[in-house]
Amino acid sequence: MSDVEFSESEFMICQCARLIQDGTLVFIGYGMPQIAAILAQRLHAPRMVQVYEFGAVGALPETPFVRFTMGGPRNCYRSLAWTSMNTIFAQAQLGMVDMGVLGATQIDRFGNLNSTMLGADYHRPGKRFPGSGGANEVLTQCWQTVIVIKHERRRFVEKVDFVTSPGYLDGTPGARERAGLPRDTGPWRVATSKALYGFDDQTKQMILLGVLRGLSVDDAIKEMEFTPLIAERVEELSPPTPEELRILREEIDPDRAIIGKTAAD
Amino acid sequence: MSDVEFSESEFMICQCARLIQDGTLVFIGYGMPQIAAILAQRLHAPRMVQVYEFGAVGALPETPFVRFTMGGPRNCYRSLAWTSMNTIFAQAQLGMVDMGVLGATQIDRFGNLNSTMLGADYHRPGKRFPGSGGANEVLTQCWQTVIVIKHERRRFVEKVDFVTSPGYLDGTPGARERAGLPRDTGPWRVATSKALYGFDDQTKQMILLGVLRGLSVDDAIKEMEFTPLIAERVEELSPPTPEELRILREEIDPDRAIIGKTAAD
Amino acid sequence: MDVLQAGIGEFSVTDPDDLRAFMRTEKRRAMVDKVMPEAEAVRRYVKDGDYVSFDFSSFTRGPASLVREIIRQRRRDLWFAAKFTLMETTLLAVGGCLRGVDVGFLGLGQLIGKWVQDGRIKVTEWTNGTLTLRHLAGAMGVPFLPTRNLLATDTLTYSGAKVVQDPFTGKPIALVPAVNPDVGLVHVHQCDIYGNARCFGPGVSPLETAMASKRTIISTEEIITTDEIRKEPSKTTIPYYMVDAVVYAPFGCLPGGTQGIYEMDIPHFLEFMGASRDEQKMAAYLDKYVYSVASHE
Amino acid sequence: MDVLQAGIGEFSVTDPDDLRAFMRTEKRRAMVDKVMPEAEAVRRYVKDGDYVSFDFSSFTRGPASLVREIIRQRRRDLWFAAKFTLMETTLLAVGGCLRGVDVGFLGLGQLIGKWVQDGRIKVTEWTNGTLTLRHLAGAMGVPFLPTRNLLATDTLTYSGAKVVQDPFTGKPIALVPAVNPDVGLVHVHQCDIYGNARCFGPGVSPLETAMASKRTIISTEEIITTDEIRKEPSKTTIPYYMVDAVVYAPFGCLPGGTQGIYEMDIPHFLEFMGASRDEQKMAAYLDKYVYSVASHE
Repeated sequence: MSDVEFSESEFMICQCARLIQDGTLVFIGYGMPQIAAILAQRLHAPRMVQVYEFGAVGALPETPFVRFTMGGPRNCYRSLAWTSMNTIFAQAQLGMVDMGVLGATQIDRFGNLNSTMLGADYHRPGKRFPGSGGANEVLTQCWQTVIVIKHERRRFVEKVDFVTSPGYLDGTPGARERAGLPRDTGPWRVATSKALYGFDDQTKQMILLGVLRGLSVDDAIKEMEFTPLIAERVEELSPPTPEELRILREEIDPDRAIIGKTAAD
Repeated sequence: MSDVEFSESEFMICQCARLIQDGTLVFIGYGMPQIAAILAQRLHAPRMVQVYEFGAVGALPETPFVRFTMGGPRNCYRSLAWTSMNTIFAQAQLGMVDMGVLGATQIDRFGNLNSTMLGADYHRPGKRFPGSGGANEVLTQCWQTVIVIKHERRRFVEKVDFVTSPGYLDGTPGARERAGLPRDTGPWRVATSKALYGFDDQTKQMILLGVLRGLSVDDAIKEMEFTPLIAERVEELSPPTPEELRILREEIDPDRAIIGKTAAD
Repeated sequence: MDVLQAGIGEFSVTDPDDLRAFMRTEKRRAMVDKVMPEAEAVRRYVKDGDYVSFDFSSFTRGPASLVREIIRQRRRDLWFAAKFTLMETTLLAVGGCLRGVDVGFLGLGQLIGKWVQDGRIKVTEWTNGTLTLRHLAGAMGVPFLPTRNLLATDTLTYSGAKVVQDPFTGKPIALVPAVNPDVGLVHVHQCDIYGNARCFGPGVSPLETAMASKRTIISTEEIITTDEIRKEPSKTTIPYYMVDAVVYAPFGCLPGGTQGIYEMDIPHFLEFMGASRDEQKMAAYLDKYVYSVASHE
Repeated sequence: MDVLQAGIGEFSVTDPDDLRAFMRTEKRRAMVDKVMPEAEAVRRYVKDGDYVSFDFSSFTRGPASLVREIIRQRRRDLWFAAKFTLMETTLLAVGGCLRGVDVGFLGLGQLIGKWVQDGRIKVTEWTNGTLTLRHLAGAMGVPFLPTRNLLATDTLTYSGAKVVQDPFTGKPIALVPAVNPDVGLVHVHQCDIYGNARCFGPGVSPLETAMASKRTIISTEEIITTDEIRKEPSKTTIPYYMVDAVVYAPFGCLPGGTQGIYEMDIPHFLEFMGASRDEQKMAAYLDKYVYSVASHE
């Protein structure tokens, strides 16, 4: 599959990091996005500006990375400003945040996200999850949102059990705008452990853009409940490069608490 | 009239200072109220807390008093907190500010204040004044508002030409509450260069509570366009005491830029 | 006001006039010494059935020792604002203190999720941002604030937000109701005996929480003089008159950290997360860290 | 939304989506050197017909040198947010720069009042608090914010506020529209070359003004390194990406003061107030202090 062994998490983090552009303001969520942001900043995006819902702006997190904390001193190290949650979400609402990065439990064809519950009856959930956190804000307000999600059939569903955060809703043109959501926003990319998706400009349906080198289109779509559109030319996604893995494993997460271990370890 | 000569301003400042209670939060407006607050704090209200629309909380202004500035260092000296305008007005809206002190160009029977314009036609004012400033907020939000105003017939009018800040409106019971104004608020005292007024609990009409020693009730009401209610027992208001005058003239305003000069000077 | 959509989640509105009446008589303007032991602060100001809010996070500058005291005093039927209470919501639930939570983020561990499934814990849906905005509305003394968040989601359906047509642009917009917690809990770096308090580092909403809450209990790493406060008024985060009780609690955030003073205790969190899957283990955890100790001191 | 009353004052609403589109493309996220002479900053970012906002007051930390440069460049048809622009509104009016003002507080001197009487200067009524709240709304990216101020007054009648029935309590409440100035002017104590800026002391709304404005010009007492900024992130009032131009202007507030650096120049204010009663005298004042000098330097 690749010359170097790597974990699913490592590939997801690298995919996400590669999507972060230099010189942009990026809203960083909890966990994997934090690692991806540090990785991007050390490689191709030294001038990206990290913002956190806890109010840190332009943080340059120290490594090795300390798990759990977003508001703690190591993560907020050498920030340009320490503000507060209402200020940061105001800046997102103003249109200042270029990109956000989110996880989710379920995603559907139109990029609607569920991180609240499973089951048909809200009042008797089959399984209850933490809920929105700041996800609803991110998918509502950021110009581009990247969803990082494990490539599992049960996660790619025809219709999410609960819309925690708004994608392109029912996919009709202008559905977000009609609902009062900010113009020209919505999910932009879905980065999984196997593939990369976007959303079709016209139909707003999820579209397969690339698969990990060594995998086929079928390998990706067979593990989804719905069939996405397929790009005319499906890209081959490189596995993590030695440089990416070195930074992840030596600088950022030497304990592999988040990036995970590989079979070789 | 009194053993010591004093200016009209000095009497107004002393009246206002006497109305400030110890241990209260008082919203201090520009000019005369600033002097009154310092005077009260040095006499009977050492623990009153001054707040300013520029965000200073608990300032202990330095003397001699520097004219004009409310946000400058001497006025904001040794504050407990330096915040901002939105924060201070939020605290007033929350019901935290016990008292406010205001000036005005006109006042009517029900304590409505005009500091905007004179004349029948708003679009062609006979005379234009600065407008609300923070006066509307103070009279809307503070639990008790003191109006300091020169005792002149043209200022005490049957109906103000323009309601800049809301008094008891048309005087009908619950008029303020029906309009959405905070419950149990409104003008509390009117301190002039000759007299002191309150407002009748039932009719919300202005009521004469006291006159300066040496003046009659008639001396006060003849210089008003409307006739106020008269309290059953009209108080005799002491002229400025030697101690009040000493603090005003020696500590606070030795140049007499605000307190004014007397005939004796 | 024409309401286009109204969430059906359970929530209560404080009429701003009732709030004002409370603030007028119950919040002391005089500077009085408010330092007291945590047991007394919780006994005085936290009642069964209260809505309780918590500033910042389990990991950073959260009032963890005050939450443990609430569990120790076995308060019941609390409604808790769960934003970054990753740990505390679970602890309060296991301690039997909770009737429901505003989510935010429900918290870590499978137990709390299971109890929501069972209906043992009620939930109203919000988001981190809108729950914080509700505190800002509460702090501003207005009944609601507008936001473009929540729109077009089930989160809104099961919240207490309303969608109206904005009279200025004609577009739909969400209004979230103010929240005025019965009790707000805020941990601070420094304060004086009256409650003039300083928080350093990035934050969530210490001032909004203190202003919005009817009663505010602060726990502090350090008590400093009012003279110090007056020397640098820019550093004051919360003015004293918003504060009802000051609890001296160095390391009061543990196992979370306090910026610039101590980092979080990661092994403790791993222990907690191990326990949080299982009722028995959580009971043992509570015995070890809450019930078996008399106080944070 | 059922509107119970609507003010008839002139004002314009920025659709939050149009504002977002502007912010997306026009506000630079990259950290680029924005230091430039005041003449260039005003030439680039202040256009005839603009809505211009000003932070703080003529007496304290007001961007006085930038206002003088606007007059020197003879901008026309500006609409000015007059809160504490006691002096600047009059100067801009005498300089022929103004079409109208949002009041706030109209300003000092009889001239400006006379011109409002004559209809030479248009006015929309607000209050200091609601004008500042409109900047907060603009900074939050919402079309309005609610307030209990303005209700039941002629101030409201001649403002752009609307009264609606609050859907949570049923009581009337005022909504003030967001203002998003074309240009915001803020004087600061310190900033770096990118615009990360610090203001000390009490204030009005430096951050709200910088966030709400499409273009923000800051003048600064001192330029410091970004390393200094990163050492104490709590001191940063305005992050760089809200700032379009940085003008190095020590003593830029004169005749006003800057807290901790210099006090206001009271004799100058007395001179100004003497002149402000009379058109000829004001023209002479402008010649002396504005036109006859090339720049603040």
